[in-house]
Amino acid sequence: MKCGQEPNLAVNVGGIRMKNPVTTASGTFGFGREYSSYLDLNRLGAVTVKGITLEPRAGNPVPRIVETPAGVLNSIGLQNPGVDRFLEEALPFLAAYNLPVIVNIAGDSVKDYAGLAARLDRAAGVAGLEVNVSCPNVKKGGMLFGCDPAATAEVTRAVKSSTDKPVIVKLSPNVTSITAVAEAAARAGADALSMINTLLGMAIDVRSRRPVLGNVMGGLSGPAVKPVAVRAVWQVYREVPLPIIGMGGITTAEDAVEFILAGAAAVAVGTASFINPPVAVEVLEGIEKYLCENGIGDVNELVGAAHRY
Amino acid sequence: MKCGQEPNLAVNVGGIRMKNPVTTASGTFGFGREYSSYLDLNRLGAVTVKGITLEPRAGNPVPRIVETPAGVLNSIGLQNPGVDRFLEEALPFLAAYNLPVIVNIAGDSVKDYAGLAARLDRAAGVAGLEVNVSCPNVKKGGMLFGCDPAATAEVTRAVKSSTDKPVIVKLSPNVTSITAVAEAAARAGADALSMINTLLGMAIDVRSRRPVLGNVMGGLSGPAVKPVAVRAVWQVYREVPLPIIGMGGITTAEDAVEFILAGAAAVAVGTASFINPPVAVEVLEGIEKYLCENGIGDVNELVGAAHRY
Amino acid sequence: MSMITGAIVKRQERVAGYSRLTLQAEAVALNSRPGQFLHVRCGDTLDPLLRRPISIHAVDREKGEITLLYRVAGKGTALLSEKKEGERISLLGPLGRGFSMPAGTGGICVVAGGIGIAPLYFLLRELSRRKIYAAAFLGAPTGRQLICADEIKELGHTVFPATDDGSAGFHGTVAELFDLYSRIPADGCGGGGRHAGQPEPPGKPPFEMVYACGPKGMLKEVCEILSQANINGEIAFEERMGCGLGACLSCVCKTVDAEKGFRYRRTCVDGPVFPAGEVIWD
Amino acid sequence: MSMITGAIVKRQERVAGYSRLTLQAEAVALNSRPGQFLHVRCGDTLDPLLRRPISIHAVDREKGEITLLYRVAGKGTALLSEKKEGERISLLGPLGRGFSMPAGTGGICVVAGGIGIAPLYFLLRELSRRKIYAAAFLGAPTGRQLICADEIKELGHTVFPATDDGSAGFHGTVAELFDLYSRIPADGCGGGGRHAGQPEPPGKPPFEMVYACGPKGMLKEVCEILSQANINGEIAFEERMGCGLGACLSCVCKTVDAEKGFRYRRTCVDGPVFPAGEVIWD
Ligand SMILES: Cc1cc2nc3c(=O)[nH]c(=O)nc-3n(C[C@H](O)[C@H](O)[C@H](O)COP(=O)(O)OP(=O)(O)OC[C@H]3O[C@@H](n4cnc5c(N)ncnc54)[C@H](O)[C@@H]3O)c2cc1C
Ligand SMILES: Cc1cc2nc3c(=O)[nH]c(=O)nc-3n(C[C@H](O)[C@H](O)[C@H](O)COP(=O)(O)OP(=O)(O)OC[C@H]3O[C@@H](n4cnc5c(N)ncnc54)[C@H](O)[C@@H]3O)c2cc1C
Ligand SMILES: Cc1cc2nc3c(=O)[nH]c(=O)nc-3n(C[C@H](O)[C@H](O)[C@H](O)COP(=O)(O)O)c2cc1C
Ligand SMILES: Cc1cc2nc3c(=O)[nH]c(=O)nc-3n(C[C@H](O)[C@H](O)[C@H](O)COP(=O)(O)O)c2cc1C
Ligand code: FES
Ligand code: FES
Repeated sequence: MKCGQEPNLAVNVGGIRMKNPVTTASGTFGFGREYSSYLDLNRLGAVTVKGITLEPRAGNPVPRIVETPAGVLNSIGLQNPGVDRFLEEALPFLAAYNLPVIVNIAGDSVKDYAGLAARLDRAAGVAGLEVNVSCPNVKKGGMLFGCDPAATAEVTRAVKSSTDKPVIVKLSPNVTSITAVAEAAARAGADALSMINTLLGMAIDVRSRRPVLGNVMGGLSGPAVKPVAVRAVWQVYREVPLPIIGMGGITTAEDAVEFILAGAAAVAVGTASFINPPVAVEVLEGIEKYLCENGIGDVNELVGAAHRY
Repeated sequence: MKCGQEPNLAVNVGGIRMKNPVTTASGTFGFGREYSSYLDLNRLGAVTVKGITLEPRAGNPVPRIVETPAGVLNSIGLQNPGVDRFLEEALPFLAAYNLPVIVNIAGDSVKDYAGLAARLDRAAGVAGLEVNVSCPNVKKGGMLFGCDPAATAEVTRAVKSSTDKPVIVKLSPNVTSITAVAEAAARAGADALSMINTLLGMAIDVRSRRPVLGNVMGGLSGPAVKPVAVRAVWQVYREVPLPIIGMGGITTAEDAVEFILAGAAAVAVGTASFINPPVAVEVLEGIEKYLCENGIGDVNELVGAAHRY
Repeated sequence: MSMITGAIVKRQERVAGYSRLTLQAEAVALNSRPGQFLHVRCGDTLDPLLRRPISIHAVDREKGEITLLYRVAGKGTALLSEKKEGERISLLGPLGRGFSMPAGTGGICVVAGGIGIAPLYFLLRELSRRKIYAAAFLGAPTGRQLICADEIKELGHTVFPATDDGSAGFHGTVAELFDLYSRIPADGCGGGGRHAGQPEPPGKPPFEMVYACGPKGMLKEVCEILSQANINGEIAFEERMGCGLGACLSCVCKTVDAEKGFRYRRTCVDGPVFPAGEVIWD
Repeated sequence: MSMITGAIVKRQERVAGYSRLTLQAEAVALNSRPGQFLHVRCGDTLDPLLRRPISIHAVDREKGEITLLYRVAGKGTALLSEKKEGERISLLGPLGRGFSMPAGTGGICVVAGGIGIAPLYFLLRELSRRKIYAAAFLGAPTGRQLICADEIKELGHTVFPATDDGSAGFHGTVAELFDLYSRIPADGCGGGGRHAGQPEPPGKPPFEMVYACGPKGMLKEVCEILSQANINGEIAFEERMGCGLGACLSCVCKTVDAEKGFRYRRTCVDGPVFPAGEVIWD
């Protein structure tokens, strides 16, 4: 590194103090433990764990994953042990580390989300909640909460009033206006936003002539979606004054810097961990190097810099 | 090929009779002439030309294109010679070939679209119009027509009432519900639908710290978007009884078959022509081979077959 | 489990449509057991994106070498097969649970469908190192594709081939052949030829353990045979994978669960080897 | 223009951070002119996706070979530089409009910034075939990166080097050096050394034509010098490309248009060589 002084990497994402801006994308990093022999978890700014529901979920039939050009379609179906077993079995392992744990929560109804928030509010070792609103609203015929600003606001309010912990609302890109949903979440009290969740996609097997995924449709992630994700961060940064955790296709530090320049205060590494398990730490080191080489003393200076050229 | 008899490849897309289901995606194949030394234009089912406006357009500042993982972002900005010079200078070249010409039209207002349709209605050698509704509605603060079912319907009605030629409405994937827009277009009288136009995206140059494209945001195309495009065709096929021209990331015959299985009556090859100029004919030959090897006598039997497994 | 890069030490051999690749990878050679796999980065760009799971086919602990045997199934394996001597490949592993080692108290059978022989060959090598000999049922479309048969014979095992076209061995599927064999009474012909110095004829009923790997349809049939005849077995299961580390829950296998009826277990860490009776086929 | 595959006939040479690649490609060797380019498929997968435009650096019409000289700028050129002898590469071309050939009635100058020498070297070879000799201004960050200088001297041209660090030749940019040179009066020192048998000192004012290629900033400066001094020039322009065939309108260059003020013209078919006075720099 060229610079003498080490740059400041610490960021504050809606009340979650992270020693650096790199976290993991929910569902791609398990509960942290799975990767703990491939990287030093203590290096991460935060760990964001797999989506949790009130009750355990079995998940979707296989196949649950299929590769697409520079991307991955998944339909895991929120397989998870439920919040109680998560707190008993998974969280204690992470408590041994010096890093904020962000718990991603999902539900079928506003009540579910509120119940999860209340349950997690009491949990020591949970730094914040990330609300996955890309879930079907069972009461509204399965329309995703996150595709409707009003439903997103309702979920956000319910979660906020059930916990004092910082609440991050995770936005879906499958909408006409992501800023409209972001504004609704902001008005409803969200402390931060994260984006993007996966793009709705599917693949068909030309030999069997049927959908590849057991669940027919799935969520697209990985490098293929990066341009859509950067655009989403860019658009929301202009309109909504909340910190953003940017994600979608980050595989290198350059990708992460792209998100930060677009307006992300922090970044999450997702699918890339499948290919290169220690990638989150490599991304962090690369961001630090970028700051040094460009004489930037504080990563916060870089946030949204592409809007100010 | 294993089969004795040659399979039927002819399809009828909303009144446009194509000798096979392969056309070109607007804007990726110029006016056909540019590719005429790389493939035999007569082999194509139809040629879809670059988007045309009433008046000539200069287009956007450079850079207009940037590669992304397995994809391309473009912001050409509808550079075109205007409908009059198109009819005088570009169309006559195609008249010498035995293939339907589909003209893609774009405008700033409903009146523009209607005017274009009226102008082209009189043009011999135009087999049909493809209405690019992914354009900002100048009257409505730049909201894209195609992001609003009502605006899409309005444009569709205006075009339909200005021409007797078949009208294809080209849908944008940047919406919460593509089926809602498709239904609106169908009710307004569209003869066929094509999808998908590009996904809204952007890229930032980490060295200059500014957006790469001169126009900041651009449209994502190429293999990266294929899962989103197949999903769009799948969803619309289930709800709307109109023939669909499927496109988005087709580079091989297998990709094309994927779209046909999802419900596309025809397919368009776009970005792939940049990499492999004769790809449209290769895709056609591959579809024929697939039909033969699988003992399918008529490509129309395959349309939507993945819904019936 | 670790992430390492292995250099190709031997030009790739093409074996009847399959490729065989030998890599320098001490850590894997020393620490892996039959049934485990590596998660292999086949290219260097974003296409293909994911790693591909490939079983460990053989190890040479002295030389620190490992061998993979794979079918060129798509773009990942196609790229892998173009790699040349000296090129380095990123590997995660050894991953997953391998086969349990038998005590040798009863007959041992190995049932391999096509490329399913890849992990089973490693098992057969370990068995013969322990002087345990098995009856190896190998299935292939044609005789030419019956790979590893000679090597397995050299190890002291008895090979029972089956081909779809009858061009070698039994005319039918390997599951059918194994089914017939499994019905032979304990004091019947026994099948496996006797080798000088071997205490017992190999793979003779009563069976201690049956190991199987191959396409899902074949595994299902084998599991049904085992369940009906009440024979212990282990199968190496394949499912599409993401992480390979137990984190993404892509690769699940439906298994029996007394309480909940069924439970999805991760092929990459809870498998790929599962007790035959635990897998639910639907 | 056609789509062909060319086999690499010579191991890639590394020249001061650049790569030089020789391919067997008769059709291109026979039909291309200086300033034209090839649209090159650098990989075989979907990443990188697009072709990359690379100028034709030299041709050997007898052997049917062509040479490319390129800077490893990113993943496309990095993949290209890993290709080995015998590997085949898909090429589109020759594409675009090349340089016009001078009559030799006045001084000829060539101004190259960095890798901008790639197409200009081909031009210099053609000029010396026609016994026309030029003053070649070559710019680079350091002397080590002054590529092709010796080859150009061998062709009979006179080389004027400029380096940013002053480690060779003029201490400054190549545009500055050319500026100074262009101000020398027609009867002044003339610059280019005289070669035995050459009728005229090369590149001496009054100038018939100045050819330039290099980074946009440098081209802009050269164009300004030419316009002020009223000298004819041609520049080889670079812009990001999609199709390379004139179809996608990605690669446009802003050019003067009497009627409309400006007009976007396609670098791939209307260029890459444009008359220096036609390009609008903003
Ligand atoms: C634990 C495990 C061990 C394996 N060991 C071996 C081995 O030793 N030798 C060997 O040849 N193959 C093995 N496989 C299968 C191998 O992983 C696939 O053939 C490979 O991933 C295909 O990759 P590709 O890019 O070449 O093909 P793709 O283009 O990805 O796909 C080609 C075809 O392979 C199928 N496929 C893709 N991924 C998988 C997968 N994970 N499992 C099963 N089928 C898949 C697809 O349905 C498709 O039809 C193993 C799989 C698992 C899960
Ligand atoms: C007509 C023409 C002729 C050219 N001839 C040569 C040549 O002879 N030798 C040579 O080394 N280079 C030449 N170039 C530039 C060359 O095309 C780019 O360096 C190359 O495309 C970079 O590809 P990459 O994948 O290695 O880098 P990328 O990862 O694509 O990009 C690396 C950097 O190169 C820049 N870049 C990308 N594409 C282009 C482009 N089309 N034009 C300019 N900059 C670009 C990007 O801004 C980026 O900073 C030419 C370009 C044109 C348009
Ligand atoms: C296998 C898999 C499982 C995921 N599970 C969840 C989840 O439980 N909750 C959630 O909010 N997002 C989930 N996501 C989405 C990611 O957190 C992330 O938003 C998305 O993958 C984009 O980032 P990437 O391209 O870096 O992977 C999942 C993604 C993948 C690939
Ligand atoms: C350079 C470029 C220009 C385009 N111009 C138009 C256009 O003028 N009108 C239009 O409707 N679509 C246009 N498109 C979108 C394509 O027609 C097509 O919908 C999209 O590229 C997806 O297909 P593909 O992935 O095969 O390229 C353009 C796409 C590209 C890449
Ligand atoms: S592949 Fe990710 S859990 Fe098994
Ligand atoms: S690159 Fe497509 S028009 Fe020039």
